[in-house]
Amino acid sequence: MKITSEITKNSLIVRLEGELDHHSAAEVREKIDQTIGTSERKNLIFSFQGVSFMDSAGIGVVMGRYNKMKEMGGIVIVSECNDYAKRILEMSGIFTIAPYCDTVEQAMKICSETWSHEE
Amino acid sequence: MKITSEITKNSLIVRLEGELDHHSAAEVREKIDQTIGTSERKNLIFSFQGVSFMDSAGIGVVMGRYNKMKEMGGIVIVSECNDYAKRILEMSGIFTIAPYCDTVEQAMKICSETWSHEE
Amino acid sequence: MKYKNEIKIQFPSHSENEAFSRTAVAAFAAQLDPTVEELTEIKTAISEAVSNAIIHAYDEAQNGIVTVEVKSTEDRKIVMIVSDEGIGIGDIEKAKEPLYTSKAGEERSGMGFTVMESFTDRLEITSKPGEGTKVTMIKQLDLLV
Amino acid sequence: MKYKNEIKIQFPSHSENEAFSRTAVAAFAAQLDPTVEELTEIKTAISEAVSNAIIHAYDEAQNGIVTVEVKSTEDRKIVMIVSDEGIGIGDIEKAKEPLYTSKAGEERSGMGFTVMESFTDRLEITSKPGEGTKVTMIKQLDLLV
Ligand SMILES: Nc1ncnc2c1ncn2[C@@H]1O[C@H](COP(=O)(O)OP(=O)(O)O)[C@@H](O)[C@H]1O
Ligand SMILES: Nc1ncnc2c1ncn2[C@@H]1O[C@H](COP(=O)(O)OP(=O)(O)O)[C@@H](O)[C@H]1O
Repeated sequence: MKITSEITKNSLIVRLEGELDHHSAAEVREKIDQTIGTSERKNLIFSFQGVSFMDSAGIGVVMGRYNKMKEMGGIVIVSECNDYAKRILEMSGIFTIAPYCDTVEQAMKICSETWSHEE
Repeated sequence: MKITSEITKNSLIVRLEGELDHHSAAEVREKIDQTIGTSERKNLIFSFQGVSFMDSAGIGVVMGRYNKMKEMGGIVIVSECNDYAKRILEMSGIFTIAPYCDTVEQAMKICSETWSHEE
Repeated sequence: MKYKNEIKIQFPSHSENEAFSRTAVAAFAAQLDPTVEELTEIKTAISEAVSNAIIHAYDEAQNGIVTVEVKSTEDRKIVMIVSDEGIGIGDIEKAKEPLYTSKAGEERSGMGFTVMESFTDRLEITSKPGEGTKVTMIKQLDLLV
Repeated sequence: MKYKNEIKIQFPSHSENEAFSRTAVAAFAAQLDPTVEELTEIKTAISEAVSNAIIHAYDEAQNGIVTVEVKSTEDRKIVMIVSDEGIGIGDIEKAKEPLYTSKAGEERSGMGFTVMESFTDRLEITSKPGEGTKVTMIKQLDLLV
């Protein structure tokens, strides 16, 4: 699984590429948590655009990151899922706490608004 | 396996697409032999360009068509193989009786020369 | 049921075999010429069941054996059976509940059985604590008209 | 030999399972991150051995069982074992000769074993007429340097 991260003013953007299952989730978790630590950003935006396969392990990855960011007073936004990944994430109700946006740009807008509001 | 055939003045061109193994060879054989019958051409040119997988069943397909065309006084030319298909066909020595050309165009030229010569 | 074709796959409970098992099953299912959507659903259902055997049945120890059997019928049904000889499930009804997981600390979501149910037409679980679990899923593919 | 991982696949001797078996083995071999060339050689070698079981061992009857076992080692060897319980081979040395085939009428080229030998590092055949045949191939993948 390929994991690329980008740090913007208000958020950490994590783009996943490849197959996300229980096996790859371990590595994804570890790498993202490392980046969260060094990035010093409160908000996390996922892009699932490159995810060619995902099972319920993907829910755990989002859920775990949500718990981490919440502790720091930040939010998690999920974006750019294909239909299957979206269907699986939707089943779990995760979008009620980590909202879904069609694009990373929309997600960034929400993060900057949240940020300004907090200031 | 997809089989496309084209009839030119001097030859029948057969283009194969997909995986050529013992399973698909049965269908390939049948379809080509039908086309040989209706096309009334003496020379057969194979294009293996679209062949994504081939094992030794491919040798049998060429060998069998060679025997058929020879009976009718014609020839078989093999063309446009990827490295693996070529390596397997080469092992069998089949190119000594059904020569190899890089392109269909070169093969057509040989067929038309053979034809003129016979007239 | 009479089967048109069937395969059996066995492998040790290494998590890297999750990807192997769903690709192998997809290669078999391809014989029925399924839609891309059906193939994704089959791969996902298999991935859930195989992951469960690796994570729960054998508790991530790599020395358990996972068996996957897949059968196809003339009327385009795919029967998938994933079995293990692991710890088994005490309360199957509870295990099937959405969001129930016995491994919350490891970021399991408790949605595995819910996904399997949603992506196939029938899910059957038989299990004996201490002896193992057998998950049977049946999926009816679209009839080609 | 100690194995890093291993899988076992079983299926009836339908010729459509030739494609299934090589795709499944490729999915397993992918764990060792082989080159495209190595993967093609593995698929071809498996395809030859499985086709032989279907064509020769069971004489194209669809009710034989073909077993494929594949194992990987820490030092990047792939061991492939294809076995059947078919008619067996009387003269193994003759069977291995390039261009020798017992089924020339069906457009078999007699090059199956030659291809297996050329695409792997070691080929071993054991067989008992009336009991079956076991073909073992070992391929050393490039060491990543
Ligand atoms: N093969 C199995 N062996 C033992 N227990 C299992 C097995 N499969 C599932 N379970 C139990 O059922 C529960 C629910 O499974 P599931 O819905 O897939 O969610 P998750 O895998 O996320 O926990 C698991 O947490 C586990 O306790
Ligand atoms: N699994 C098998 N069971 C019985 N006979 C076999 C088996 N594999 C190979 N043979 C015999 O060995 C011969 C040579 O095999 P091979 O080199 O693969 O060529 P081909 O399959 O084209 O005949 C076959 O023609 C057959 O007589």
